Amino acid sequence: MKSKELAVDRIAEHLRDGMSILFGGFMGNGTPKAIVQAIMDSGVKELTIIGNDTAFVDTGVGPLITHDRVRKVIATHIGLNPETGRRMMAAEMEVELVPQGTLIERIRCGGAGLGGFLTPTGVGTVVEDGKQKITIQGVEYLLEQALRADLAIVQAHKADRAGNLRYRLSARNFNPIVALAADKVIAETEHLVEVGEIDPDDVMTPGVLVDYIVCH
Amino acid sequence: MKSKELAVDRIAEHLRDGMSILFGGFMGNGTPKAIVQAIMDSGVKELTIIGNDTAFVDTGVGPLITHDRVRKVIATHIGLNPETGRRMMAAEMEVELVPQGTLIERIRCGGAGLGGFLTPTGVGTVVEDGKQKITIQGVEYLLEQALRADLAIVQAHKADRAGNLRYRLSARNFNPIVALAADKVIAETEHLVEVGEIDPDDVMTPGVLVDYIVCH
Amino acid sequence: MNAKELIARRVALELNDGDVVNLGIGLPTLVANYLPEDVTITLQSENGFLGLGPVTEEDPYLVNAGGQPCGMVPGAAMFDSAFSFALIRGGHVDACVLGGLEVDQHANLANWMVPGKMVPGMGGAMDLVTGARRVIIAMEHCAKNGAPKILKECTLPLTAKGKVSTIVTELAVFEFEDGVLTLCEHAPGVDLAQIRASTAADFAVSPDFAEMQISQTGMPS
Amino acid sequence: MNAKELIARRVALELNDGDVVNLGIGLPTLVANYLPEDVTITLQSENGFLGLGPVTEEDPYLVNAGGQPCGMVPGAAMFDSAFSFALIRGGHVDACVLGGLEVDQHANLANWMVPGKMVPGMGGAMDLVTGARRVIIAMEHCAKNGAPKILKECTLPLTAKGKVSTIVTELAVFEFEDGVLTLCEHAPGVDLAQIRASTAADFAVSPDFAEMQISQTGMPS
Repeated sequence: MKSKELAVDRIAEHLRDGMSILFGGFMGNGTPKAIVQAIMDSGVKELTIIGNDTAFVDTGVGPLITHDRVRKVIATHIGLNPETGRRMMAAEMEVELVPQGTLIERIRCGGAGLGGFLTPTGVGTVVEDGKQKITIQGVEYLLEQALRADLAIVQAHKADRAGNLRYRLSARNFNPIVALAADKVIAETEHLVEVGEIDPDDVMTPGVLVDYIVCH
Repeated sequence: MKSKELAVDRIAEHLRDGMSILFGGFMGNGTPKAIVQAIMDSGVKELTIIGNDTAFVDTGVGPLITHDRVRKVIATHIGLNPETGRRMMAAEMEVELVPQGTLIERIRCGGAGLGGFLTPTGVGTVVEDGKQKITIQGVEYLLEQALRADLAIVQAHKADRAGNLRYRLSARNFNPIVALAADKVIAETEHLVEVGEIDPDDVMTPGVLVDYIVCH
Repeated sequence: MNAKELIARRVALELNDGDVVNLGIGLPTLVANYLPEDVTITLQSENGFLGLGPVTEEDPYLVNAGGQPCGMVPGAAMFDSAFSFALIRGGHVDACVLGGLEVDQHANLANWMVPGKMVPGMGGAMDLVTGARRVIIAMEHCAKNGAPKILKECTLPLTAKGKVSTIVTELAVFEFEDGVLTLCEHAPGVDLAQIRASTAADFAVSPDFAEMQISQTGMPS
Repeated sequence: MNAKELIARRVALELNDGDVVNLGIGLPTLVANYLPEDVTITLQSENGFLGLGPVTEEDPYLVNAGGQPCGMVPGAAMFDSAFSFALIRGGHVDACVLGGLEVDQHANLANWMVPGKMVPGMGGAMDLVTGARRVIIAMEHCAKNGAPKILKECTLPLTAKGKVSTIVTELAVFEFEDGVLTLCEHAPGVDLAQIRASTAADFAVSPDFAEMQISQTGMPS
């Protein structure tokens, strides 16, 4: 099988203007730094980025916002990156705010071949606007739809050469789910090991989901 | 906090006629033997049991069928336990057959506070009978509903005294999902260790989901 | 004792030994400091773990739901965000403690946005308020300008509809009993008239209306 | 060479290096024995893992989707059944190879029950046929009584509607090209007339209609 290792300066070959990118991370914790930097360096623009939050101005995916690479953000929280809020208010950038449990589940559905799911979250709030409501056994639910992207970028603590990944502590967060839901998956890792060095019970993302591994 | 350890002969206190029980295991692999034996010994009957399959006549949950403790089975496959098929054909026992991906996802929804989900599986087959069909972006899906039970029984390879669980190899299967979806969860384990001996990154079912631990 | 400490010490008595609890950022976080000695709770963090604890040694891989360095207790368990919200929505979190901008007599909560002004996003708040078994709102009784925050109807966009269980302020404790907002306790030195004057909502007064007890555990802040 | 080996050797050529493949019980399992030497595939097992391999040492914790002892290859990964079917439905399995009771010219498959006779349950078959990127049916061309199994319309309850990609039998290979059942290959020594006589479905004949090639790798069974 062909090698999955990808040099940082080859990441740009997988990027294009207007593409959608799912990213792992929570306030920058667990967001792949080298890949974000490569996206910055590549000059691509008009991106749609999808993940929990836009971190701080200078961490996580923050720089992509600050440097005007993003057309649309789908996230749960943007409060710690004032640039996101400013651009949203000025209508320079579109922001879709989604409850956190709903966003991660929409992504999981996109990766799991499901069309959507019924959640009680958001019923009776602005989140329900334009959505179908379905009542089951007396409980009202919103029908939320699956979400996918062209590319997912994830940060792993350890990876083997087959792409099996392990995350560490709270840096796991969105990473294993976004790795399911994109046409192409690029993982960044600090520790690249040989195939067989990660016990099968300890794999958190199976290598078959990972197209490329960037090691720094 | 009170201890979660439960002696095998105290399991019966948590059982009653007519209750529903979710079980882990795949053809008996990963089904908690001592708990099934305790259910047998307790004499409870009219059970609804929910899991992947009814194993073989004498393994997994097979004995519960053979010894007439079950009113209804919800499963994906019953072919290896001829007693299940015989009782179904003779209308002595109700059997609801569900595609495997749909069954595990229904249980996950039940445990995750979701009302249901949209799956393409079963469209155009007998599985769609009586179900709502919803089309999203040109794809037809069945709306499948959440499933829960009164009790879940799981088999763990290792447990700490707080109930954090690890499963081993293919014995994981339905176990982590059924542990989410019942009012009470009893786990059986071979290896009981002190709190802190399972690395936080290695926990597969967090202890807060587990009410009782049976160690044999 | 300032208002925040009073509120946190009162909320601490609402939690039971063994509870799984999610504490919001700010005032709710203080509650962990005042738990009675016979009460051990497990703190859940939305980003994906159980067993949140105070920072011991800083680890770049471990942050709380506010993105700040944190610690963990023995027996902690890590998972992904989908599992985290399966726990939250699925009723596996016994209580969440959150601040509020407004609560109304229909148990509605507004705490995530002020249109045109503050739009940080709802993060996990909507799921927490919808899914936790008990929703405890810990907030100062009135806004900085003195306006009541406990209203007949929320005016701000809702976080969730009809989900609040308990409101604890520096003046009073309210419970929703059979859906009716009910005043249960007054703070020391605060009388019913003062609570009525500061509350816009209609409410019943519990037959057991009494003075608020607070946790005596933990260092004064 | 018997029919089953011929079919398995032909199916082996359908798989590409790097593919994630789910092989059904029985004939499909044989395919793994005949993979060309430059093709490495990863086998998925419905109960919850990738990297299925032959039994090396028996481990009571490791069974295949038939409940039988199995082995695993280096780089294998274990997960729960919900994740397993997320992979299956989500298009992460490149191909599944399954037997069939009936296939019809609308790409429908029936392989899970015979009403009143065989009702084992669908297990993971409906999800596999719905979700795998390619569905390869590996079966003997006719039933034991000689009746065609490739039909105008399935008569048995369907496993999935319109999902079959390829049919490989000991007589022929068919593909669904733009939804049209198309005969692409004949087995050595088998002619078009013989295939027509054994097939009830209407089908087109590919302009590239040619003799079946089979994998020469692996020991004869």
